[in-house]
Amino acid sequence: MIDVTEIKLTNTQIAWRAAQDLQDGSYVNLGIGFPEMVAAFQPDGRDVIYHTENGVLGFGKAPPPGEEDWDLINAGKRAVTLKPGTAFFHHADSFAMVRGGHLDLAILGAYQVAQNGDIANWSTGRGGVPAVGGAMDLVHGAKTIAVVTDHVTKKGEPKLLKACTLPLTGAGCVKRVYTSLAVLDISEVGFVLREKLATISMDDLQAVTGAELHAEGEVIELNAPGDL
Amino acid sequence: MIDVTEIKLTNTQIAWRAAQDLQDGSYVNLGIGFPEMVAAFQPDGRDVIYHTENGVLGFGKAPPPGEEDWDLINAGKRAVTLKPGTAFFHHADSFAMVRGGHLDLAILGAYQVAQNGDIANWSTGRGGVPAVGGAMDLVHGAKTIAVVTDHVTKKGEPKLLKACTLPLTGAGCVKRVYTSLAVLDISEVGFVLREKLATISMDDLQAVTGAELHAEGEVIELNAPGDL
Amino acid sequence: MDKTLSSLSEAVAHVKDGMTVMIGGFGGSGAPIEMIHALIDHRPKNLTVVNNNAGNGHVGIAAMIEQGMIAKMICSFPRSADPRAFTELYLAGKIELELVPQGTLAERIRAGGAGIPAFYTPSSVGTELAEGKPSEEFEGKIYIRENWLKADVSLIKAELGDPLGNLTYRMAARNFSPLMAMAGQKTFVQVTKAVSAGEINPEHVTTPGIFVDGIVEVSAPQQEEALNRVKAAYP
Amino acid sequence: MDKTLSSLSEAVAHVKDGMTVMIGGFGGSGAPIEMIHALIDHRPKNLTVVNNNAGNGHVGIAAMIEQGMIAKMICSFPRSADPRAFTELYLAGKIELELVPQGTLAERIRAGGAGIPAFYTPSSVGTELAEGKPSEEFEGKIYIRENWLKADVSLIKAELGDPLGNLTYRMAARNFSPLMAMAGQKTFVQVTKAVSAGEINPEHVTTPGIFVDGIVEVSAPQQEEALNRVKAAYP
Repeated sequence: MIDVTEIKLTNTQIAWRAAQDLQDGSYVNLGIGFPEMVAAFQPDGRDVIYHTENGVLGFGKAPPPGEEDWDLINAGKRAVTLKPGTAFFHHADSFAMVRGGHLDLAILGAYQVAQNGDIANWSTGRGGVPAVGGAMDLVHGAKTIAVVTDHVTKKGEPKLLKACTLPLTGAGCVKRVYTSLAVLDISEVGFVLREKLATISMDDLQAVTGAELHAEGEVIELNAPGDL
Repeated sequence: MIDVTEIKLTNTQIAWRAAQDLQDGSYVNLGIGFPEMVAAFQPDGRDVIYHTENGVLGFGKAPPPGEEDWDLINAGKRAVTLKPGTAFFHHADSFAMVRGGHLDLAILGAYQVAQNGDIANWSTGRGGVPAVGGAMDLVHGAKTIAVVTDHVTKKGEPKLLKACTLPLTGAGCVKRVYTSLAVLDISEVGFVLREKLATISMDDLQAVTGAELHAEGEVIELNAPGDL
Repeated sequence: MDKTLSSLSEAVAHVKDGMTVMIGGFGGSGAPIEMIHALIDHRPKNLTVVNNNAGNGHVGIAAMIEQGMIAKMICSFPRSADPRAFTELYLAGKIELELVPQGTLAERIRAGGAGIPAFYTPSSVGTELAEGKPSEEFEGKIYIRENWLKADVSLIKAELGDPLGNLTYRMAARNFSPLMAMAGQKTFVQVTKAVSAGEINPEHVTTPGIFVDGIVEVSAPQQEEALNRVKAAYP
Repeated sequence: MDKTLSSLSEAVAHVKDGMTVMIGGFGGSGAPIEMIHALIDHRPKNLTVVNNNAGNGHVGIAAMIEQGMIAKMICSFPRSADPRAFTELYLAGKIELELVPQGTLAERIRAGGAGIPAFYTPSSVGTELAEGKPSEEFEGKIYIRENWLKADVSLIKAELGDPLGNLTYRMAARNFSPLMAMAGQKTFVQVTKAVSAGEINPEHVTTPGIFVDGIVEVSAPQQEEALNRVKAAYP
């Protein structure tokens, strides 16, 4: 059995891979933390408009340290910048954009994703202080919900499952998953493998996945720049 | 039996009387047509902010003929003007002001008002093209709903009734009625007479009113300037 | 990103027979007259049209009615200075009317744009317009349930528009247009002045571009109220 | 009409024990720090506080929690860089938490201000946050019903304010504040610059004065994020 920690993509490489699918002219919300990294790898020549829950559309990159304006932040409370065409609005209008289906894509992190598209990403179910933020709205808002995630937990347990065991964020929402080992779509049959690292066999990938992997046509080799 | 058409107040006089009760610092919506006249008699020294359904707060009087800007109109599609502090907003925000109870007063016209506060002012029930506009929202919105109306129809039939016979605009909404003969409040007991013209007796007033008139304390003489 | 279209006809070509079309404006203020007239040239049929009113005179929505393009109006106030176009067809049973209180109409359109399938309102409780609608008591008062309203295409007028679709409006011409922009599967806008991205202050954007699919500049647009005062007709 | 108040303490004196208080801000942006600190001086108890978060560090809402003024938080995200004030009381069972998805929180507040007692949303369907809530199918999809949220007093921060209470905001500091202004029985605002009536362009008014009861100028206001970076505490 292969040790996946030796071959797997870094979070930065996963973010790079997800970024390759950003569509020109699309409206995209990136979940706080890891998914925010996707913006850094937006391919040249594609115009993507980023939305953040706290009422900004079409913002730019992070400012240099020391030049932050703390009234100009994203949902992760990180400073962003203006771009020509940025717009401000209040929270109800912001979630009208989300809930009303106006976003093309939301890329979220996840604790677990199930083969029916269920996602768990807000509560470890272990007590402590629960916090949900905008996740439960986002999973119902965008035309496509994608997830970026390690393929397995730090303990090596599968994060892609037959059914989530943690409290759900939303049911039947996720369409695509970018992991540290593979790219998968979710269809009526469950997880459909689209890409995988050349260094992992189908059997080994299946062994670290908690639900059956289906194939439709060719499985492409998953590649990301090695220096990320 | 007295002929009330000989003694009754004109619409202008009714509007003048209603205007005397405008409160300083209040937010007021005036129904289209007759109620709009109330603004002309706003007493000196009282600051009243007018709201119109189509998204303007704090507008000024009609412009001189020929100087209209047809993008700056009220709900009756009449041209109004800007004042320092005017604000524009969209229709959903406008009716949030109405439905959310943010207006202090709405003054409406009526076909009929019942002793339980029911009001009929949108449909004669005779077919034709029905039109409701903002009336059904306004009757549930303002803290006080007042009506300005002739005391009787053109045929001499009572407009103040035990129960409305025309299709309702709202149930149990009206608090005060300014008529061509009297000023009345509506309380749990029904119509409570507050003011009446000196030239009409209690019996004659009751005879042209379709519901019992109640008195609580003194009935004041209803007066309005004679030259209106 | 540039949402600028080459012509009004490119915009209105998205309207197909049988569609639901929201058209901005309250009376003449905010009515996208040139866009409506381009739609008349394109001549889709059997439309459901959502507007506060049902046309005035012989231009704009009234002209659409005269051309037999509208099967159903959803509006709050189908009366005007000259409502003949609608009135004649309505009384002849040739056009359907869904009459909606104005605040409920605005809120239903917003709900359509905001992904809220239904909400409760006090408006029309106890009246014939509430008949058949679910009702419920909240905090001791009765409310009725109303459903969202969405459009296949929304056609509106704005003052400034940039290539990203960010919009501002002019005074009371704003009215229903920002809501209809949200509720349209596609939203096309005639703007009085097309400006570059960044020319609209981000604080002053009234409709963010995410709600807009195409803009066309129509400088010096016609005003329905002014057209009716000179008894204009289209075509 | 002049809604200008003489001091922050005049504004916060409206907050009595046991009231529900909405406080603007998303993290530090838009948090009315000086107003919150005036409220701490006034020291009402047993409050229910509505805010997106539950305090950060030892200023603002976190300081209110440390002073034992808050019985219940209604929020979407009670975590922050330094959430100790809330976390300790919550884990000790000394403060109640109503956790609401952020979009539902915003919509419930707007509904409170707009006279909409309940609405349906897809958010949280199928999750434990939907348990016990009525659900219904619309157009083949399940939605849950959520109720409005209203406040006895809303305390917010704005950029410009005129004597009629018209307000503008600064960038993303807008967030929940226009909604809370609508939903407060009374709404008090610390404005960074008080201007005369007419100085705010009518097209640029974000919160019309009808939603505002009093304004107090606090020029050069403190920013929660900046305060926390220097480990400030209040009192």
